[in-house]
Amino acid sequence: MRYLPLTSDDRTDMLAKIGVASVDDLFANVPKGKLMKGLADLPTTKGEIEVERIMGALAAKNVPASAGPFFVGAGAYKHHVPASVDHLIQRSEFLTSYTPYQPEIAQGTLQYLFEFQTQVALLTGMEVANASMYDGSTGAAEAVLMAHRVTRRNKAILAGNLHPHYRDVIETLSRMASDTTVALPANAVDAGADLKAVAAAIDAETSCVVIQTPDVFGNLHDLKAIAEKAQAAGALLIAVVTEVVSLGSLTSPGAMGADIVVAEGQSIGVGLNFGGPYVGLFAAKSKYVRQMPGRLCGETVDAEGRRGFVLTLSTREQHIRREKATSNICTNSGLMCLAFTIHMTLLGEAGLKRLAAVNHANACDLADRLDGVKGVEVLNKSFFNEFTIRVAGDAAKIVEKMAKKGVLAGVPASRLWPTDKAEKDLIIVANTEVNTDEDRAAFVAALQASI
Amino acid sequence: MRYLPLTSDDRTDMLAKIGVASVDDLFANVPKGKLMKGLADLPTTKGEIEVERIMGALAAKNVPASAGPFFVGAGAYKHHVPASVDHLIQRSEFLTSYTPYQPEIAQGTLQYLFEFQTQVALLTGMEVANASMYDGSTGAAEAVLMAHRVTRRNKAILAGNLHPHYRDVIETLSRMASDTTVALPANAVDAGADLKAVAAAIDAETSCVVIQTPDVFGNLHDLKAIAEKAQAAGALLIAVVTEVVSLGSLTSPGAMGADIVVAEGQSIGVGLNFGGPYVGLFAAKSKYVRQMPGRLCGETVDAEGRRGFVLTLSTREQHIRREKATSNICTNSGLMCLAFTIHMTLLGEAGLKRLAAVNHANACDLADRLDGVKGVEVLNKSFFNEFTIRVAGDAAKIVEKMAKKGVLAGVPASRLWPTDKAEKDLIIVANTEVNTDEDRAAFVAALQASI
Amino acid sequence: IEEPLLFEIGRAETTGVDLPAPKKVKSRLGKLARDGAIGLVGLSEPETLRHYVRLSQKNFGIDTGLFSLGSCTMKHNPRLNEKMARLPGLGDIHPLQPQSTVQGALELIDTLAHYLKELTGMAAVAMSPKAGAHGELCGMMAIKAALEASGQGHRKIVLVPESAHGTNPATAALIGFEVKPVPAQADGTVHVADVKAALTSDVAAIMLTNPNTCGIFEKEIVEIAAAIHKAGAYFYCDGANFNAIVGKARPGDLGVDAMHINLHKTFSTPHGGGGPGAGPVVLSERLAAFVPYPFVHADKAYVLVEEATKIVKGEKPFGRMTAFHGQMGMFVRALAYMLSHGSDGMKQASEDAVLNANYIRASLADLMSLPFGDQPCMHEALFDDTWLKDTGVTTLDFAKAMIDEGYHPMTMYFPLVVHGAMLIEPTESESKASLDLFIATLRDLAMSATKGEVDRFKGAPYHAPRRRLDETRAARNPVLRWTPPAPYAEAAE
Amino acid sequence: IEEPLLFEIGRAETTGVDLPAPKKVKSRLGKLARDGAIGLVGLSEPETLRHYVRLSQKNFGIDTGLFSLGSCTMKHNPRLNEKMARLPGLGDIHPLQPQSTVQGALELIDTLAHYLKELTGMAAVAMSPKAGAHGELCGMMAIKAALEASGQGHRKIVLVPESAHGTNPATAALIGFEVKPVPAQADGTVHVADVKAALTSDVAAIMLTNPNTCGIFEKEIVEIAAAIHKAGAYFYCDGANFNAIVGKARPGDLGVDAMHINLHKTFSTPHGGGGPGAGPVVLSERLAAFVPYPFVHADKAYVLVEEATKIVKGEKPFGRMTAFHGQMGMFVRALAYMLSHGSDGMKQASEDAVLNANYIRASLADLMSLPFGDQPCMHEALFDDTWLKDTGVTTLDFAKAMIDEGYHPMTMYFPLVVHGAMLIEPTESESKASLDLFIATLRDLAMSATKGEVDRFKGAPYHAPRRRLDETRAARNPVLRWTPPAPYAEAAE
Repeated sequence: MRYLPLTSDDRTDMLAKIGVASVDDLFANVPKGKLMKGLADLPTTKGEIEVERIMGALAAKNVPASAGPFFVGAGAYKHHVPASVDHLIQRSEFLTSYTPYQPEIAQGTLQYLFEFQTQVALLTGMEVANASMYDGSTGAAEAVLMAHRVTRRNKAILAGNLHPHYRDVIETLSRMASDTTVALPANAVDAGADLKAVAAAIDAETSCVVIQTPDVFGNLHDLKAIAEKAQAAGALLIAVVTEVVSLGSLTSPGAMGADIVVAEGQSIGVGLNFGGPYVGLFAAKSKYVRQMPGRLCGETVDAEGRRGFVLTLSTREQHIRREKATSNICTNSGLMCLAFTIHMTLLGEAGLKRLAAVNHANACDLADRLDGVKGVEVLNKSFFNEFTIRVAGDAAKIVEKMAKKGVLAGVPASRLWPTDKAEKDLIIVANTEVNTDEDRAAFVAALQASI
Repeated sequence: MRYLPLTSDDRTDMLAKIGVASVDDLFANVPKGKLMKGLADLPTTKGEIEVERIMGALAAKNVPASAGPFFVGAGAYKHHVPASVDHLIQRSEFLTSYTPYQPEIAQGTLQYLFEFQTQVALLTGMEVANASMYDGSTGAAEAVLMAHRVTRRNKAILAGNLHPHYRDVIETLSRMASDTTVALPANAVDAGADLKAVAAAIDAETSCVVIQTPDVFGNLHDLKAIAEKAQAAGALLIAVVTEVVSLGSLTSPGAMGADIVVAEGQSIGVGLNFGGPYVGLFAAKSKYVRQMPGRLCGETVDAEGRRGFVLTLSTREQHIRREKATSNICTNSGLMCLAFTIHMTLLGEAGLKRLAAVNHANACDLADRLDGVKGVEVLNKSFFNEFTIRVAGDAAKIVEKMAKKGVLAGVPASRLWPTDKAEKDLIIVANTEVNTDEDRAAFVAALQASI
Repeated sequence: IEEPLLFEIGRAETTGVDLPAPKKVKSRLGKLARDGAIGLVGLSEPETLRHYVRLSQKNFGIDTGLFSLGSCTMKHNPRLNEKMARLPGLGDIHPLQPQSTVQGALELIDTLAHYLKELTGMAAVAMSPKAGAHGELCGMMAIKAALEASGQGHRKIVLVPESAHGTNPATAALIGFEVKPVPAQADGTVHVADVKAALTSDVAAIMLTNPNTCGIFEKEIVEIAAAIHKAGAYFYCDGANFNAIVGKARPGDLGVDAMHINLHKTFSTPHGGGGPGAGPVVLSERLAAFVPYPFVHADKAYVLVEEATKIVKGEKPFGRMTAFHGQMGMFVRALAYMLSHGSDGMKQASEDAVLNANYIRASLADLMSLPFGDQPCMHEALFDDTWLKDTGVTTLDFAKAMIDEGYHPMTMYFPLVVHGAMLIEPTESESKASLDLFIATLRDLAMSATKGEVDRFKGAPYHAPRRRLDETRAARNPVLRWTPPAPYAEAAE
Repeated sequence: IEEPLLFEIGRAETTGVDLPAPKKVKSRLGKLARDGAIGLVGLSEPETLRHYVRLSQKNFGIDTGLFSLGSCTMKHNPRLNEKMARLPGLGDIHPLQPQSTVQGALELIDTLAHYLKELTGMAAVAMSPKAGAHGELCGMMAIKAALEASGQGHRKIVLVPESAHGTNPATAALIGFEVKPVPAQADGTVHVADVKAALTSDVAAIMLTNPNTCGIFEKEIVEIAAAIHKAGAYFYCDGANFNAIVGKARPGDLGVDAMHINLHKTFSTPHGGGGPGAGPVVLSERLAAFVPYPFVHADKAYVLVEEATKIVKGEKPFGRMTAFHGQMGMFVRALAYMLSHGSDGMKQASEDAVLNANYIRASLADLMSLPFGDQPCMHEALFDDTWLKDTGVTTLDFAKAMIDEGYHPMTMYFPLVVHGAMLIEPTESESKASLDLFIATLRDLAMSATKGEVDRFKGAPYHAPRRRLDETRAARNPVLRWTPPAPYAEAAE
């Protein structure tokens, strides 16, 4: 077997050195009758050729985003990842290294984490950022727990236009932790009303309010007023961003007063991957740093006084603090941080702004093309690269029809709110830099043909 | 432009330091009127997205070997290259390095070249091998020139069943160098007769005989007798191998008495690449080493006595010896040597033998399936993984018809001998480890339907 | 060669990405358009390549040398897996595409789930957890949901041996359980008598690692499971060390109710400098109903169940662990690995992992001290620092000296129950020649330490990109991001 | 960390490739079936990864640092190009597939040919040469064929300046030409008067490098071309330094008849430790007819012309350079690069390459000596060793000391016409910050040398994987392959 270096002679020699007769003697602790006889009921060894055939056949049953016009978003976005990013993250020294517990031989990982933290802090407009969470949704749930620790209150208010999957993740963890969540109803038509409802729900028990901008329907929100309201009531504002590219064009949550910002970083460097691995960005005001979950990389010096980096403040973490840790998180999204950091380095300030501008312009162009199309209404007053349309018909069926025509048109709201009968005619449509004029024309044509 | 780090400020500062007003002042030597005004008549800068679209569109107009049953060979073979090979050769330290003229910081390249030379020498059964030629065909032409230098004669005899492209390359170079070549006619039906004709043609002017085995029709040749005959006449035997995997199953040319062995190494590690880059293997008896073309890597020690490797015997080479060099070759196939060496390392003795056995068995299986198919005759008495069939009809048209059915069936002999009317009904068919039973069944079915 | 921080070499106007000019449109950003600089810098593409290539050169990985970090299973990461994960049909698909366009992806998840259930002998698997600790959380949530569903919500105690990974108590505490320790005995294992003694009607579960963190298979595990079940509680098994027993013993046969599987430990998905992981949780019949959304039903077509209206009778999903369906990229890699090995290869891999660890144990036992006597270990060998007593060399010093010899040190000071622990896990990926060299090096170091050559250890590492780093300073005055030096800030104004 | 040779760690029975058992068939190998051992060894996949990763760590590349090797144009190799070359539709196609199944490949070759002709202002291009020297050979063969076709076969003399690359005289000699030197003057260029003086009726061609190997644009090139043509000879231009003038000046406009283009120098295909290269040759109207087989005709469909029956009127292919159609893999990379840059980017790249070289020249001119005075250079700056006189430090020593500072040395002792030549080519890929650091380092080294700190140079490199290697020993007693040490050989018997 190509992955196993020992030869049968080696095995014999080694058993002799150990002083046992057979390898099963080393498994003597396994209770009687529990040591498997024979093999598990699975196929035996396959060479690369055969594995590639099997995986290739599975791949061929899917329609990749690159196969045609593609407008699916709602929390994960099809962006172009430069070839150098994927090349660099596959370097053995990055790919096959562990958590940098031995900093003397992990300065590569540590320095990029430090760069990552800096980039995330700058982007979100916050003072500090950690070395990543699993993804945006688990980061959001951790942020709610963190707000509970900071405020010593345990009621979180979730805006109605928060991505419903994020809401579910927060609710699941909060419920299990015996905390309270108040989730407001979604409002695709009047996004401003959603924020007003959040403001109205804040009370003296409130630990935090969780608001997404751009929201799940693509609407943009000014968080300044709600930040003030929440903070005046002793609660924290947790801002959620699922499309990190938007931060190239929009005022940062930090500048609007957020206490904690959690974001999905998938758009930069990571790719779609059918939902994972992604990378959760987590930033906060520095006064809360010791309540933050996850790893932090910090600057220090070595025995010769040279600058170096280490994981730090680990007394927050489970491997030191055990049941008193701020979170149980251990593994993070190291390699995806690297992908994010490299892509962001390639973009730079100028490139990110340009990328955001292209995304926005493409989305505006699609909205303009839809203007006046019979049976289609764009609901958003404002948006970045994603907006919601109301269509004359069952959105899910229309999206399926369009898929048959080769256009992956967006996410029917009914997929995210499956039980809400009122919203069966909405499609959330994302448009990024990979879409061309032809793609948008194809969208309009396929939509018209499918209503 | 993403590949250019200088900013406009940088350019201004640098011009000031240099003391010129504009960059065109640095081009002052360009004769008046010859400095281009404006831009070349080509499109301007494109981002990755657009370049990928253009190249992707070109790629989509080709049928890759992996798209269906594939039996094309005749000098280049579809083999499976392990994923680790392609990963390793893309490591920056290998990919972006130069010829190892500074051995202290090129031991990586030098050591793999030393390993490569050893592998090639072992495979071919020869005493020494060089660090590669461009490909098998140019290696063959260089071998003929080398034989002229060694024997001080200038007439080469080329077997009729030598790959016609190889013959052409040898003839072109020999003609230009005012040497003589005698190319015998191909003989697909009686391969033994070809060798007899070669033997008969040897005379006192003969510098070398060039014989391919397996030959272009796939026939195997025992070279012992011809080696003795040639050497008795003071000529060298140059053995040509275009399918290096065959050496896993067959007696090596060295063991049969060859003086020089040239081979195409593409089958191991390199891939099809529509004809290049490939890697020419070049091995010889050690007494001829100072007449060899191309780079040689040798073992030595450093100032502390540690083993190390350097390019050596470079007094043969053009950069030292100029017009007295053994060849004008400078760049070789460094990265393809690496691919070859890594793949060969993964295979090892056991893997190469197994690979060869699978190739042979698959070819035998196809031959067996063709046995008794009406209108089809397998001509070969012996073969490794490739044989020639006579079909009832125009081979080129049949191959085209089969291609339309999704089967790339082999090389019509008429493509290699375009002017020879007698051989319009032959197809050279290769079968490697990537072919399945289904592929071979599809071949037979498509062939039957196309005759 | 030193490499500056990105922010020290980057420039605000430089970009390594060429994009066309945006179309001219009416902005829909309103008042929220960003105003002013973000503070980011960019590098051109050649500079970016060089910066990160040079950073990589300051890292150690399994491709560069033996990585003896116990409990972390730093095994070979096949490049085939990386290639497969990048097939457009697997890597470039969106989690919310119409299900009709991702049938292969759902089939892949279902297939991997089948493999995991078959290898563990368990009834169900929750695929979505993003990493090991997330899997623990999922498993404990399932237990909590099951207890509540059966009116046993009052059970708040979770038994955890002191040798457990920190994630175990942290996970239990995160969702409101109270952690109570169980002792291990002199042979390094937990005895059923001690478990029985701790079992009260408040006990919700035990969290036990098996093989345990001392590298020993819990020999009374079947009895412990029986006792736990009899008491109405659940048996959570930490699967971090599953690598030792794949194809040799099935947790389901041992009485386990829930176990997470680190695809990045057992099934070769790369650790990537700290992630991403993937932590599917296998569940017994008793817990199978509680698998969280989303999960796959294999019917005529594959269906991704994301909502209550699509569940079948008896399914009681306890909620959702993450936005989408888990670490698909890691699933692809793990399945490619499992297909490559096959049932025979996976069994052989476990045996080789155990053989390699025991070979190290047997080859060092005369020089270094074994805390639990001379018994076989599983896939990792645990030493303590008794043998270093009075040498002036600590476990930490010894580990750092290994760096100078070209090795990644073992896990140090874990498990906590062993003084100055040194936990060595070679994995099955090492050849005998590699082990022999490693053993010879460690023997040389050990003799050097016992002979009192303290300098070799105290100052180590000498030959790494950095000497020992001041972790106290980092924590006392945390500098967690780059900030422009003062003169630069002035100049920028 | 030392890394043994493959043969010292490999084993005959080990393989890193799993293949199914061959089908049972009747062998067709006859008496030629191999018998006995080949002597190869194998490694498992994890060992293979580690072996070659560790070897790579002993190498220097442009991704790891500035690579100042003059005349070699070590510029950035974009990874996009690598990705494009691996598209199955471009990388996984066979040279002898039916032409109907490779229309995109032929279109790509035709497109690249168009780009090369446009950038050089030439009439035709032979795409098949495999590297620069092979391109020279092709170009000189075309000249020979043209001479013979016009009854001028007696012309046997080729004029070559002494500053030329060794490949020039070697190429000319290989096909029977006689090489005659032309002098260069004090300004580093060839003067038309000297060419005229050498022109006899036996002269077949001149081979001139432009910009020349002293880094200077040949300012009398137009007059030289005119003189050559008037004498009935041809002008071969060595295109190794084309990088300086792409988009700035066209060889065709200067009177060149043939010039090879190193795709791996000018158009960013990677050098790969010594290859593969690609050396298409552009040809003037006078030589266009002689392009060797195969070549592409663009008609309704693209046709690969491999045979006499398909040539069109006037085409007189002189033969064949290589088995198939040249370095397709390099064509893909070069075209991706040219598309990425565009006409504007390529011009800017030339300007930046020249600017960078002149910046280095201007920044070191006070410390190091310029053999041809203080004139602008093109994309490389040439120093001689006058300034090192009496320091005890040689060009070689200086170069080796650069290694210790993290740089790949410049080209040394070439061109031969300059004493102790140091030819520095930064390329356009270096940032100003990178150049500033390089300049500061060279200034420091230069001052150190002039101050007589000889040890820093004589013993260098101190910090490389190896100290200076004994090249004499390697050549005197060549060891060109591994052989088993005696005891092993005995044991094997």
